[in-house]
Amino acid sequence: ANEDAGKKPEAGSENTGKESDTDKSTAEKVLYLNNGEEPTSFDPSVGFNAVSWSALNNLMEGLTRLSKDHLAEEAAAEKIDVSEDGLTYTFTIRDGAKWSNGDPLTANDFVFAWQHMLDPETASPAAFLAYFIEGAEDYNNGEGTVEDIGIDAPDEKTFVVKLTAPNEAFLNIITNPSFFPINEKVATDNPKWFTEADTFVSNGPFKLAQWDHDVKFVFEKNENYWDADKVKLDKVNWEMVSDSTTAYQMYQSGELDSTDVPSEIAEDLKGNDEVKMEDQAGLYFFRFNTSMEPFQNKKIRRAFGEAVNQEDIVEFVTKNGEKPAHGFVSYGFIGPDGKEFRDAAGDLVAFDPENAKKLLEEGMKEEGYSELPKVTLTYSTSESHQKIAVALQSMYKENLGVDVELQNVEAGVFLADQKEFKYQFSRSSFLHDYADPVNALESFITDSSMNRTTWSNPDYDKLIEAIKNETDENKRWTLLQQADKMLMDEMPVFPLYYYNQSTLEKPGVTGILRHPVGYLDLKFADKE
Amino acid sequence: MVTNDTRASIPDEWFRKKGEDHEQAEAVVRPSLSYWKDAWRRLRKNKLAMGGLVFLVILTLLAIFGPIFSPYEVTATSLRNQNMAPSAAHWFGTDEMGRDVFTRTWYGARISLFVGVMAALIDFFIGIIYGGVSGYKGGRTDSFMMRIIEILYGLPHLLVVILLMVVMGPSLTTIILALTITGWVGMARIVRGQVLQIKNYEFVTASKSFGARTPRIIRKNLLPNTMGPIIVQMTLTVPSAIFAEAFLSFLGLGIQAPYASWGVMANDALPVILSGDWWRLFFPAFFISITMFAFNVLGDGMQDALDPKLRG
Amino acid sequence: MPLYILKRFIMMIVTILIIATLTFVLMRAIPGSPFDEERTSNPTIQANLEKFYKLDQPMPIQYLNYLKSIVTFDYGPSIKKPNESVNTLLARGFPISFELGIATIVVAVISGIILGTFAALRHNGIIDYGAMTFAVVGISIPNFVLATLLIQQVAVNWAILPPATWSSPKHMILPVIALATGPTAIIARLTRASMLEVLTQDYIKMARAKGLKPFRIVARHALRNALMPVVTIMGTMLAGILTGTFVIEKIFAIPGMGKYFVESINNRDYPVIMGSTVFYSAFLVFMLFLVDIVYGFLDPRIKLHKKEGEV
Amino acid sequence: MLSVRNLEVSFKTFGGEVQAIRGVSFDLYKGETLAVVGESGCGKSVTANTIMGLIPQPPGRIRNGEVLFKDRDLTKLSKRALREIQGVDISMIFQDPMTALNPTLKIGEQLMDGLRTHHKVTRAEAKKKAVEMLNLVGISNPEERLKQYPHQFSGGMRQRIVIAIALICEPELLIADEPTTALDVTIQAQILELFNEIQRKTGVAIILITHDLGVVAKIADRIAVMYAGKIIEIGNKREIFYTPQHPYTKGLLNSVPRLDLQEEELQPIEGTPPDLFAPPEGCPFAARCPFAMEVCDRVYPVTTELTAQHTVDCWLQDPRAQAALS
Amino acid sequence: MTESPSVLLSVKNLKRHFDVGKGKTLKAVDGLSFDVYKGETFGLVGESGCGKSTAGRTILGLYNNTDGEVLFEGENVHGMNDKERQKFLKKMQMVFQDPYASLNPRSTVFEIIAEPMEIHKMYSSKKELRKRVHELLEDVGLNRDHANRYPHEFSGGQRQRIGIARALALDPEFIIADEPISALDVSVQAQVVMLFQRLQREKGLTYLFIAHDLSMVKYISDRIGVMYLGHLVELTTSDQLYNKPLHPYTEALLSAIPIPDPDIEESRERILLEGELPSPIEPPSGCVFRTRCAYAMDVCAERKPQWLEKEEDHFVACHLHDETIMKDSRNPRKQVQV
Ligand SMILES: Nc1ncnc2c1ncn2[C@@H]1O[C@H](COP(=O)(O)OP(=O)(O)OP(=O)(O)O)[C@@H](O)[C@H]1O
Ligand SMILES: Nc1ncnc2c1ncn2[C@@H]1O[C@H](COP(=O)(O)OP(=O)(O)OP(=O)(O)O)[C@@H](O)[C@H]1O
Ligand SMILES: [Mg+2]
Ligand SMILES: [Mg+2]
Repeated sequence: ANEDAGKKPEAGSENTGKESDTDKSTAEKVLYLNNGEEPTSFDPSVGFNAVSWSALNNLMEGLTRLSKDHLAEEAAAEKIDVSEDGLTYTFTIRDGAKWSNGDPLTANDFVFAWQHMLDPETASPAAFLAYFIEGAEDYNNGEGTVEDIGIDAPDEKTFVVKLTAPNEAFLNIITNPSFFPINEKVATDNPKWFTEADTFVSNGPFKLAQWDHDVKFVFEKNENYWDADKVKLDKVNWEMVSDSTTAYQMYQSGELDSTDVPSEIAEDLKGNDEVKMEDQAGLYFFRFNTSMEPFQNKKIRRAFGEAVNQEDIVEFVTKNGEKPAHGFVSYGFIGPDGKEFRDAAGDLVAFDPENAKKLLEEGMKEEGYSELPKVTLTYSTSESHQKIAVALQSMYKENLGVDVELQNVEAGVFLADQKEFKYQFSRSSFLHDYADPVNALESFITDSSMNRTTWSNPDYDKLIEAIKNETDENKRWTLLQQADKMLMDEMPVFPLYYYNQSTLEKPGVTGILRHPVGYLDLKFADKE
Repeated sequence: MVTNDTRASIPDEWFRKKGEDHEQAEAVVRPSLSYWKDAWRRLRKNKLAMGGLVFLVILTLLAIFGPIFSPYEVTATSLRNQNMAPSAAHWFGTDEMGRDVFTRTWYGARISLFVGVMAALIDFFIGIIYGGVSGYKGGRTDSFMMRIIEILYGLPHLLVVILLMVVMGPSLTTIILALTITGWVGMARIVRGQVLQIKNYEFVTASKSFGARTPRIIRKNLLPNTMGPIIVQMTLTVPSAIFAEAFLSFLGLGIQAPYASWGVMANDALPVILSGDWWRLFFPAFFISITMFAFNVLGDGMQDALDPKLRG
Repeated sequence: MPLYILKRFIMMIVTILIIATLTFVLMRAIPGSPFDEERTSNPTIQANLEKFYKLDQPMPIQYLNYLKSIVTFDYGPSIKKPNESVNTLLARGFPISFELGIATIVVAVISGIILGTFAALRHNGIIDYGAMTFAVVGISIPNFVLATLLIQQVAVNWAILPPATWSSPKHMILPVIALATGPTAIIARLTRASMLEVLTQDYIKMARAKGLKPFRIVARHALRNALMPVVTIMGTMLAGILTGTFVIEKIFAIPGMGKYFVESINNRDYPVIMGSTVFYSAFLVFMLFLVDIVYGFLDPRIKLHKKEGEV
Repeated sequence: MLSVRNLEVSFKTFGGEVQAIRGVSFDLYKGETLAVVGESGCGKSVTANTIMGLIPQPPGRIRNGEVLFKDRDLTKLSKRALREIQGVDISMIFQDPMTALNPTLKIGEQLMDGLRTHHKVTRAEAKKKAVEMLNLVGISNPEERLKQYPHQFSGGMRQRIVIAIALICEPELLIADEPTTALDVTIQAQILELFNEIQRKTGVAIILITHDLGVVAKIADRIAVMYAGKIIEIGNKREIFYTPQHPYTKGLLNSVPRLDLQEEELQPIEGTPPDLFAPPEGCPFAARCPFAMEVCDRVYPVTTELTAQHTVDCWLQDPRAQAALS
Repeated sequence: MTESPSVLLSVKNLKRHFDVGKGKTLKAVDGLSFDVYKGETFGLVGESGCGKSTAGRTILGLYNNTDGEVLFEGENVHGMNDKERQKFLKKMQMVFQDPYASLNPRSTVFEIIAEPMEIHKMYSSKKELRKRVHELLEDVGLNRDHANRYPHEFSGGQRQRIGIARALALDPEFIIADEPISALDVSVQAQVVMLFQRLQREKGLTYLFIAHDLSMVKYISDRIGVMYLGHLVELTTSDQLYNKPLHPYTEALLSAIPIPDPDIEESRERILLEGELPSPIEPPSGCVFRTRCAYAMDVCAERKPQWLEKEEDHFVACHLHDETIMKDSRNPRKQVQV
């Protein structure tokens, strides 16, 4: 059987093997968390998803790290110099930065790690994030060589990156775990170093003390971390409970210190101090297929957008305190003026049944419809998608007098068919890879693999291009807002609500940082 | 008891040779009765079983006419009235979309009962024919037929179901097909197992010695003697079909939202274990259980009725 | 007999190969690929991944590769968990599923047979109706509902057992109850049904005439004849339970192998689909073989391995 | 030793209640053999089963009467108390050997389990005893045969196994329901010899139900003749064979083909036995009786004691009848 | 009844062995040869377990033959296709030894008796069928009310009669009756036997009559075969057999017949068969009866006796009657009184 962690005195008390743990726990600060499932991989280049990030972001550290305000700040690098043209970044690695095994952290570790990520053999799903580095894309698709990648370590402590174009989001992007360093020595000695706790070396606030695959893993404080003084927790114990109800029940019975709020009882938990709500960069939205009738017509698309009461959906259907989405870019992005992007961009689509009906009529007249072609709303198998779809269906019936048919499709089939533009009107969602609005907006340029609506607008393409090349923060922000507006005017997609992270935390637990881009930071976490 | 007193009381004239006309009265000929008719007669005498049957009939009627008694549409949502406890307005309360649970329960009954009964019947027919032939023929035939079963059973069901969905699209037929594509296997194996045993009985040999062919032997000799497990298996098929239907609907295979079956309703209502809106789970679950009860009671009654040794 | 076993083993292998082939066809016939995700679908990345998993090769070659992997028992790495080979996943999950499965089966078989036998002995009595009520409830409450209810009541409200995870014998109790209830009910119903038939036989009368105790009559004379249908369903039931059940493992956070059957298909994780299917079907086919063997023990007149003389 | 008093048993069937036995009374003394003969279907086996407490209720019903064994009424004993008697004090040889043997148990097990239940013996001892029993009933190769299943035996062998099972516990009362029907004469002789021997040794009382009047002639002490659920004549062997009183008994004796006598036509009793759904009020044999009188149809005959042991239920014994018929 | 007998059934060197595990075979029937003429009753007697039922079943084709052949009207029973077999089964019927086991417990007696007629579609209307079933029931001394009952509701003898009625249902040409009357009381026995004889007279039925009750066998049979341990040891007309038995086993058998007369019975002497009963798994070498034969000679262990036609229609397999062997043997034959 598995070893018992002795998380609670009563639960583990009979497990003699771990008695010592229990004793220590009076002195030790151990946080009990749930990772949902086994992390995909602790190879930072491969573990490109939330289940890996929650761990990786606390075990390792990149050049930059997201601050409490979700902004990139120096981490492994203590100094960052940007060239005039915004193309060359020079990072100076922090002096005290060390690996958990005591090795010093060097610039080469970064070179090694980034090359590893871009190596086509690695087949890293994150590699595309690095394509704005010179030569990266070519190397990754097999046309270029390693040497041509624009990264370099002129000395132990200096790491230089050359970009193909200026990128305001760059420092933000490299907070993503896929840009974390790899201890070259360890990795060349043992290419499988990241698969077990014994061989794993980290450079972040914690080190991996135990990894019982598919069961649990345990962090211990990394004494070699440069900022170890700030780390308050001695241990973090991660369970892998994928069922949210069970996780909640474990939270109730005291076996977890934090868990997600199951939406079923979100209502009941309203006003509970233990509930913590954070924005998440991402949204739930629907795609219209603009080459399928009747959605080739912009007015009909708008009509379908405005007929949906987003406030009702979040209040009565999703119920998790989400914010209704009145534009495509979600909350959590602070502009150079210090204002929320969303607040500045304003409500670009809102519930207006009168107008919706009018738009529908106009649209139908434009297309010469006497009767609206049959509309089928497709969603992938999930209870929450279904509830939303049902709510939408009845809203369309009520507000537009349109009978929308619902179609439920297995998720794998759904994704494949959606990419092949087989659905007329289908659900979708977007989660940011990095904390910049452009990440969301660029999805809808012509032929983007994230577009999936057949919508194509040269103006929009140009706008995105301009945003990417703009080095002036303020101007760039305005362009971003323009793009958001254009997208909403044209409405190839219509947003429903923005995601948030609503979690329960036991009283006494403090300092857990949840960034909108989805990584969790325990560096400052504490537990009484 | 006849004592010596009675002897004395018998008149002398009775002691005389009996007349030839004194024939034994022609016995009343009772109607001839086949095994199945006899079983049906005995079933009718079983109050509990008939209770189950009557209940199922009422349930079917309610499934057809129940929604008429309700002022609500099955699909009518009313988000503001969601999760209301049972009241005069909503007898069974409302669900998370504010739909009337009473109305939905009877709509659900249509689908669930249909699916359950169809699945059980189809399993029954395919199962007994396949299992009967396989077990009775034995040898190569059995081996071949069992390998087919193994293959069917070994294939990942989910894959088959997804393929069905892609190929056929959602419909009741697809659901039934998905349920029965491997559903009959259990029945077939049970029947085969029983037949393997019973076919060695002397009366089967006797039947063979009159030239009875396989179908007849299966029908007349083998099946009646193994009805117990078959009936149980059938009554087990009904609930599993009802739940499987919920699962398949969830995959997009059958009845599509906003319509729902009992299984789907119960499934959707599971979170109430945490939230406490008991009525959403209670009503569909209650009707599933009580339907099962009726089927089981009926099944047990049938088993008793079909066993002449238990005849009373 | 040994010849029969050999023949069966050869047939088993053929059966498994057919299952594997059909599975291959099926999994490739349905839309979707392991790399379809909401997020990424950069063509270069896709291409790299496909190459990594050799999915860029022509179908026949891929099929041959699969056949090879079946024969060599090496399915390569999982696509969703690139660090782990399919073998590792199965080797890790199976013992746990097996442990849970054995516990479940033992509980289900023992309690099911006892319940069914008592119901038959007290035919149409209180115990019979009680057992039936239990069975009906057991059958009409799906195990995942029972599981959630058990956790809520026993672990959260009463706090007498741990809610989830798989770390001590105590942790086994709730999942075993949740998992065993359905099978118990099924076994009880089937046992009752065939027991009723057996109890009216003359040899039971004879056993009674010997003055045997009811327990002995049931255990030695009746049970064996009544177990046929139970053994029949045990084959498939065992294969299903011993190789893990997705829902219960998910709810109790048990790291068994059940999830691979479902998740691999949801994720189109081809190597895991193949690996788990071959594993499962080998298990299944073997169980069904065992069932056939057990038939022979239950009833000596059943001779599958020999062509009897009768026409 | 055993005293059956006015036993009445009936069975519910579709057509109505079959009155299988309608007031059977007899006594059995230690060490004697009572042969029960009678028309097929007249209730011999039902009587035997009732004594053993093996009538399934329902559909069966013991309407009346008692079975006194060692002063205890077996029909009213608890199941537990009955078990103490079954198999040890009384054991029974069933009429239908194939269905009475459990098809899935080796016959060795079936032989031994009664022994092992009632007597504290080891397996080895039990086995020894089982082998001995098989030898006694004339089954060759007993060691190997113990390991075989009933279907591997011939009809006669099964019957001998059933006999062995009944004898293995050395009962005080043995009810043998047609124990030798499936046996050839040599083995039959051997079995009857065995009965005799056991009787000499242990003083077992035997109720022997049989059709074979030759067997009766050989081993019975007394004979009871049953007809339509009643014992119509009972007496010791010679009385019944040489001075049968009841017309049915006479008819029965006449129907036997005799090897030792010269061949003549068989003489079956004409007609069919009465319907047991509604048994006649009077003498059940009246309809087939060549001497039937009107009284026979109306009133069941009074029991006439001819000798201390010989009684008969027939109106012909009435002096008035003698007159009428002469 | 000896006018130009035509052979209806011909059994030639029939063998049927059972595999009893551990590589051992049980030779239930081991080389049986005899002919049955049309319209006669052929009695088969022998020790319990000597293979009579097995022989009967093999003749009907319910068991495969290990060796030898069975010809019915010249056709090989074991080589028939389905259609021929169907036709054959209409002509040949069997009364099973175990009456209860051979009746489907879940059929009414009506269904049981009607079954063969339904299979061969003898009657088109239900009414005719019912009439015929009632007729058959009455023929065997049951009444029509019994038609609605189930086998377990009958007495042993009644069940046996149901089995007989069923075998008669098809009006077969040949009936293998495996102890058809053993459970019947003598008066019903007489009734059934007379029924058999009437049918034989009226319809020319042929019987293979397996029984233990030698007096009844003698009464009904024209010719009788005596079996011992899978072998036929003597075959002759019933009168010959009873008056002049040749084989020592036959003698023993005859002497064991109980006689329904207490005085004779008590004073009678019997030939008791001594010695171990041989097992069909390991039968004795040479003559299978030698282990229990009072006249056993050395040669009996060495050689299988020949099947000799000692007199006309009187066959025996015994070295005592083999002149070639008896010549140099000084083992005079004792005469045994029957
Ligand atoms: N379970 C039953 N249900 C209905 N009738 C029954 C049942 N058992 C026996 N009978 C009837 O009771 C009567 C007596 O049966 P029983 O078995 O005692 O006869 P028997 O004297 O043993 O005859 P046999 O010599 O043929 O065995 C028969 O007419 C039979 O039909
Ligand atoms: N299925 C079988 N498997 C093994 N042995 C068998 C089988 N059937 C019969 N035997 C054996 O074959 C031998 C002959 O059996 P059979 O039934 O033919 O005897 P029988 O002459 O009919 O005897 P009886 O008069 O006792 O019925 C017996 O020794 C028996 O044990
Ligand atoms: Mg009887
Ligand atoms: Mg026989």
